[in-house]
Amino acid sequence: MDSALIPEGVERCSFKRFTLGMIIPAALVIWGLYAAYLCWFKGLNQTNMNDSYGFALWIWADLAVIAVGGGAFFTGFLRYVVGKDELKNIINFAVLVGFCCYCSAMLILAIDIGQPLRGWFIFWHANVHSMLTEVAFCLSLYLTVLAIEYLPLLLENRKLDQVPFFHNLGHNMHEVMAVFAATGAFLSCFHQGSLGGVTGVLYGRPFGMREGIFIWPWTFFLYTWSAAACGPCFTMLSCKITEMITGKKLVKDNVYNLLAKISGWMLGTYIVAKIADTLWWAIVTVPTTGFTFMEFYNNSNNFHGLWILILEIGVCGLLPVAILVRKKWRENSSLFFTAILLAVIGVCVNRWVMVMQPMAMPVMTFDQWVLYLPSWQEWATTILPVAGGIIIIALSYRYLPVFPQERELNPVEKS
Amino acid sequence: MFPNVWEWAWDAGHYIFFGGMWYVLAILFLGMNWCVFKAIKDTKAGKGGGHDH
Amino acid sequence: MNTEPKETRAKKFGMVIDLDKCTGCGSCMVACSSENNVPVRKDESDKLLSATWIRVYRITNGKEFPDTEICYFPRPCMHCGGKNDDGHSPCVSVCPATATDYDHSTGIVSQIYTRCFGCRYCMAACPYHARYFNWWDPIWPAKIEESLSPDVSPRMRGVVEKCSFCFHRYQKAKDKAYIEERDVEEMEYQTACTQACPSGAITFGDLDNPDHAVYTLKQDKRAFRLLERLHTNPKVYYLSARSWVKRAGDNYVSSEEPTKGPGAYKLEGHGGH
Amino acid sequence: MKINRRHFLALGMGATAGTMLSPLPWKLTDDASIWTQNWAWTPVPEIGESYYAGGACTLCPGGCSLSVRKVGTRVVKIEGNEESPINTGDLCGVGISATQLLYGPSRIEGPMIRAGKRGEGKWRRLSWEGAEAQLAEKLSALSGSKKSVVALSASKQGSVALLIQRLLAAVGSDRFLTLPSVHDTLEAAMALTMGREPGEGVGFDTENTDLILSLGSSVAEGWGSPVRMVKTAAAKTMIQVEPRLSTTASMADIWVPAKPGTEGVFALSVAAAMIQEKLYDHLFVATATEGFDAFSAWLLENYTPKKAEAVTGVSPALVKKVAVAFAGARRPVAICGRGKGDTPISLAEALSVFALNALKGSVQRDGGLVKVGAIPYTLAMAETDDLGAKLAAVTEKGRTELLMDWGTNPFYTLATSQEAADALAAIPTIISFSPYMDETAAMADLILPDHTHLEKIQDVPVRAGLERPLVTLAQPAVDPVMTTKHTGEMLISVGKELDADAFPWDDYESYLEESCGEMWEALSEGGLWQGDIAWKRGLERMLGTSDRFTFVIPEGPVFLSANGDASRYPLTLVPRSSLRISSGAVADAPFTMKTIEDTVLLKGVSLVEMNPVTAKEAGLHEGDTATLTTSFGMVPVKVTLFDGVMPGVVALSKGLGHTAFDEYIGGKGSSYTALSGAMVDSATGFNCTWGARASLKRG
Repeated sequence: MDSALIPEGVERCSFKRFTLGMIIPAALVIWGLYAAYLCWFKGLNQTNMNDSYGFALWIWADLAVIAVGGGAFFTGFLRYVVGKDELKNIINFAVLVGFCCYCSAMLILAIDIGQPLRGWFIFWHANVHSMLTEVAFCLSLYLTVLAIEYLPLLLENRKLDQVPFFHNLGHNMHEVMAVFAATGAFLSCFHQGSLGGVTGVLYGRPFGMREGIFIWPWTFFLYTWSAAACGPCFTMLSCKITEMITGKKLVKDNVYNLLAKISGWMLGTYIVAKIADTLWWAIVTVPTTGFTFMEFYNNSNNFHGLWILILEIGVCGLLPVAILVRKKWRENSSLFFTAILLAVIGVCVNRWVMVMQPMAMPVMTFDQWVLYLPSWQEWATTILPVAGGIIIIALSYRYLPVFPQERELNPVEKS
Repeated sequence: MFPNVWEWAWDAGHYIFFGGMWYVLAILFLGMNWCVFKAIKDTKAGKGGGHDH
Repeated sequence: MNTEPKETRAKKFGMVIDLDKCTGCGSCMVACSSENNVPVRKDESDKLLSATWIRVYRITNGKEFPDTEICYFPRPCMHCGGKNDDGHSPCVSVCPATATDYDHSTGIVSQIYTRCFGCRYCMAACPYHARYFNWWDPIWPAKIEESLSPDVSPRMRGVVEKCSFCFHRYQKAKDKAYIEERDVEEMEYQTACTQACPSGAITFGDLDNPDHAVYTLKQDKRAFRLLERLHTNPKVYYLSARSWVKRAGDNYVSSEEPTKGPGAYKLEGHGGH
Repeated sequence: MKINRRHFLALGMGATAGTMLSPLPWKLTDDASIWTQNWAWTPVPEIGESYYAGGACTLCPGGCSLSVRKVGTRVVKIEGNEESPINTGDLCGVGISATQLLYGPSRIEGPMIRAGKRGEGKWRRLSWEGAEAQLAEKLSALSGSKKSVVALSASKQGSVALLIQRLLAAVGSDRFLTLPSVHDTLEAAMALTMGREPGEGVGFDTENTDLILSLGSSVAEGWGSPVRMVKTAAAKTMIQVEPRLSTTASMADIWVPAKPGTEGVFALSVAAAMIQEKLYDHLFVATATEGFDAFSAWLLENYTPKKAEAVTGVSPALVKKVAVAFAGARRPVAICGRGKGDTPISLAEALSVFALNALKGSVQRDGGLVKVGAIPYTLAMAETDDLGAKLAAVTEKGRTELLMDWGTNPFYTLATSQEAADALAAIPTIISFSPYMDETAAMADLILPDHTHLEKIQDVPVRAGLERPLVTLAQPAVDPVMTTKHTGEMLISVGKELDADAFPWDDYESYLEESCGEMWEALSEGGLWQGDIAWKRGLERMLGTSDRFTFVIPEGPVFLSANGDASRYPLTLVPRSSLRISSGAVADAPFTMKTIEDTVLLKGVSLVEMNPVTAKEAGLHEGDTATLTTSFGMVPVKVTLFDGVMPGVVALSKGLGHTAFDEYIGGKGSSYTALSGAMVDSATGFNCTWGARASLKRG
C-alpha cells in the first residue's frame, strides 16, 4: 500500500510486517512518553535522584548518546573536509543516526530539567563561563546542522523528489554540504569538548576535576577525541544491526574497513591520551586535593572497585584498538563486530564514570559514598528516545535511499 | 544572548562566545537561503522534476 | 589595607563557627528553616531528600570505646569566593542561566529561584552538598502557610535553593541605615542561625572589617576551612583546638600534616574556570 | 483551480513559516515561563506590618522567654527574647518550630465529644457551653469513690494548677498529679539534709560554677533549662558520667563511662576517695554540717573506689582523678538527673549527690547546690503527698474512674509498658485539655482544648534547677487559631457549677492578677519575675546560722538494678537524649523533625546505637533491621554502630514513636518510654527507670 513511497529499485518487506515490527518500539515510546508526562506534570520526585545525585542516569544517557552520535560529525568531516570519498556510502546513515542521537539528547534534557518551560533561559540569560551553556548552544546549533544534513536525504524520497522545487533544493544543498559539514564539525568539536568540560571544571569534585589548558580541562579534548573515535564505531554498529535485521548487505566492506581503520587509530591515540591523563591525574592532580588515587576505587560502598577502570581502558579500549588497527583482525567479521561493540561500550562506560562517580564520591571527609538506582520513570524516559530512534531509522530506511550501495549489492530481479 | 539582556557583559568571553554563535547562525542562515533561492530560480528555469543529475 | 571609606567599601560577609562550642542542638537548622520558609515533607528522615540550608553533621574521631569523641559540623552555604577569590565559585561558574551569582559588594552567592530552570549543575559542582533541589511542590499542611514569612519567597518545585546568609536581613538593615545615612552596624545584620545559636558558636560579620568579631576570629590559630585544598575559598571558617577535628576539615594523603590554616595552599596549574 | 495535495502542503508550510515569523511563539514561550514563576499552588505569603510580641515557651520546663515575630495578624517566626536572663535572645529548635504546632494539622479545632469507639478518631463537635456542661456532669455523676478522680497537670504550681487542684477538691479528690522529674527526688533529699518549706526547690548555680560533675545529666542536650545549659556546656569545665558518649560526654574534659544506672554509686566512690585522700572541705564539714562521722564510716565501709568498681566498672584511678579534679576546683558542683532530668532518681542517689556537694562545701553558695525559695503566689497550693504512689496508681487497673489531662499526655509519657498502656486505656472516663491531638486526646472521651502558649496569657512557673525562683508570662501573640478556650477560664466556669465558693473570680485574667500578687507588676511589664537567691538573703550564712547540712546515710539502694533475665535479655537498653527531639508531652514540629539525624530515625524507623563489638557478637551490621525487646514491649528498629556506646549497651532515642498527632510528626520511629518499664524506688515510690534489659534480634 505504501509502494509509491518506497525508493526505486530496492525491495522492502510488506507494510503489514513493517507495522508489526514497529509495535514493540512504539509501545516503548508510549511507555516512555507516559513516564515523561509524569516527570513533567508531577515533577522530578518521580525519579530516584536526590540532593547528592542531581546528575544521574539521564545526564549519562545524554553524554553517551552524544558521544556515540559523534559518528555523524566525524564521518562528515572525513567525507567533506578530508575528502574520503568512499564514505559517501555511509554518510547518509551516519547523519541519520547522529540526528536520532541528538534528538534524544534534546528530549532527555527537556525531561531532566526541573523547569522545562524555562529551559530557554539558558540562551536568554546565558552564562558564558558555564560549560553547559556552551553545550546547549553548540548542541542546538549542531542539531540544526544535522537537520540540514538530513533534509536532502528526506527530499530524495520518491514522492518528494517529483516536486521540482524540492529536487532543486536537495541538489543545491548537496553542493554546499561541505560548508555545513565543516560548520557541524566545528560545533561538534566544541560541544563534545564542553561535555567533557562539564565534569572537568568541577574543581570542587576531585574525581571529575582535570587540569587543562586555557579554560579547557583535558577532558574537553578527550571527549572530542573519544567521540570522534567511537562515534563512527556506533554508526558501523547500527549499520551492522540494520544489515542483520534487513538481512541485506547495505554497505560494502571497503567502506567499513576504511572507517574501522580510522576509528582504530583514533581510538588508539585516544587511549594513549586517556592513560596519560589518568596517570597525570592520579599522580599529580589528585594528591593536591588530599586524595589518593585508590580512594576513588576502594571506598566501602563502591562495589566495582578498580574493575571499572580496567573495563574502560583495557577491555573496551586497548582490545578494540588492537582489533581495529590490525588489518587481518578487523577483516574478520566477528572480531570486527566485537571491536566496534566494545568501543561503543567503552565510551559509554567512560561517560558513566565521569557522571556517576563524581556524584557518588564523597568529598567532605564525613560524607558518604551514595548509591543510586534509577526509578522506572528514569529508565522509561531513557529508553524512549532509543525506541524513537529505531522508529525513525526504520522509517528512513523504508522510504529513503539511505544506502547508495543497496541497489548494487541487492539487485532486484525484475518480474 | 542579545545585548539588551541585562546580564550582557561586554567582556572577551562574551565576544568570543556570542561572536562564534552569530557567525555559525549566519553561515547556516545564508547557506540555506542560497539553497532555497537558487532552487526557486532553478525551478522557474524549468529544471528538476525528472532525474537530471 | 583597604583605605576606602567604610560606607562604600565592598563587604565580605562570612561566618566563624566554633566547633568546640557547638553542641549540635539543631537550633540553627530550625531557625533557618523558619526564617527562610524551607519546605517540609511528611518524611524528613531521608537526608538525601530533606532540605536544610544549614545542616549539622556529626563526626567521630573513629577511635574505639572509650576513646571515642564526637564533634558537630554545622554546614551552611560556604559562599565560596572561588579560585583566587574572584567570584568564580564552583557553583556560580557553572550555572548556565546566571541564576546563581556572586555579589562582589557583599561576597554573597545569590540564588534566583525564578531564573533557575533546575539543571542541577550547581549541585554537582558543590562539594559541600549545600544546595537542595525542590523535588516536590512545597506543601504546608493545615494552616502552616500562615506562618510563612513574606521576606523570603517560597520556592516552586523544580528549582535549586540554598542558604543566602539571610540576605533579606541585610537588605532590611541596609534600607534602614540608608535612611539614617549611615553604614549597617555589625549587630544589625546577623543571620537567623547566628541569632538562634544557644552556645554562641556562630559568629557572623564582615570578614574584611577589623571592627567585626569575625575579622579577629578567622585569624585564630584554631581556624580552618572546609576543603581548603580545593581552592573553593569558603567564607565560613571553623574553629577547633582538637587536631582530629581540624584534620576532618580536609582530605590528606596519609603522611601529610593537617592544614596550616586558611589560605595556606597555593593555587597552581590551570584548567576549569 | 483544483486544490490538490501540493496546495495543502504549500499552505501548511506557509502557515508554519508565518506563525514562526510572527511574535506569537515567542510570546507564548515567554508567557509559559512567567506562568511557572507564578504557579498558583506555590504560596505567596501576605505582606503586612512586621513587629514583635512577647511570650513564654511551655514546651519544656526550661522557662525561655519569646519574641514572636508577626506580620499583620500572623505569627511568622519565634525567636528568643533578648531580655530573658535564661535564654538571652537564643532559643532551641523545638521552641522555634512552635509556629508549626500553632498552625499545624495536629491542632484540635474545638471542644469535641467521642462519637465512635475509643481511639477511633470519630468526634462530634460541641459548643463550649455544651462541653463545659458535659465536664461538670461527668464530675458530679461519679459513681465510685471520689478519690477515683485524677488530674494530671503540666505544672506543679501556678494559676491553672491551683484551679485544677480546687476542681479536684470540689469533687473530693486529692489526686492532683504532675509528671515526675528528678526535682521530686531532689526536693525529698533536700528535706532530709537541709530542711524544706512547701514550695521550696533545689537549684544548681551553674552560672557561677567552675566545674560541673554531671552524674548522667545531659547538660548539652536538654537537662534543666536547655538553652541556658547549652551555653554552660560550651563554656564550663565538665566531667560527665554515663555509659554512652553523649554530646555532653564528648564536650566534657573527662568522660567517665560508668555502667548504666551506677552514677550514684560512682558519686559515692568519689566522695569516699575525697575522704580517703583528705580532699574534702574540712572547714565547711566541721562548721556547717552534721552526721559526717557516721556517714564517712558508712562510706568507707561500702563505697571505696575499689569496692565500687565492681558495680560501676570505673577504675579506682579514674575515681581518684575525678575526686582530685572535683576537690581541686574552686566552686565545683555535682548535678544529677539522667538525661533531661525528666525521670526521678532514687532518693539514695540524690542523697549521695547532696553529700558529694557538701563534702566540697558546694552547698548554699555561689556555684553550688542551692535552696530555691518558694514562688510567692498569693493563693497557696497544697503539695501532693505520696506523689510516687499516686502516680503509680494511675497505671494500675481499676484505680481510676476519671482522668483529666492538662498538658502531660500520660498515654505517651506514663505508658512505660504495654501493661501500663492497657491500664490507662481501661480508665472509664478520659478528658483532655490538650490543644493538640496527642495520644491522650486521641483516647479521650471529651476534649476541651486549651489555647497554645502563643495564644494565651498565663503564668509559667519555672522548675528547671535554676538558682532562684522564676516565673515567665505566656502572652497571646495571636488570636486563637481554633475554637479553643483558656483552660483557666474553662476551669473557673466549670468550677462555679460544682463549688461556687472555691471559684469566686469573674474571669481568668482577674484571677491571674490576684494569684500572682506582688509578682504581677514585673510579669505584666516585662513578662518575667525573678526572686532573690534564697541563701543570700540576710546575714544567716555569714553568721553560720544558715540551714545546716546533715549527711544522711541512705536507706534504700543507691543503684537500682534492671529487671529481667540476663540470658534472655543480654543487653542493656538506655535512652539517648537530644535537644532536637522534644521528649515531653508534645511531639516535634515538622521543622524539628528535619533536624533529626539519620542515625536516629531513618524512613520512619528508629535506629538503635550499639558498639561494633557488641554488634559483631550479635551478628548484626550497620543498617540491619532488628527487633528490640524488653520485658515491657518490643519494637522494630534498625542498627547503627557507634564506638561511643559501652559494649553490651544499646541506646534508643527518647521522644520518638508518637502514635497520634499528624502524619508530619506522628508515626516516626519507636518510643523508648514504652520499653522502659518500671524501677520503683522504695523510699519515694517513684518510677526511677534508667533503662531495661533488652535483646536485639535480626529481623
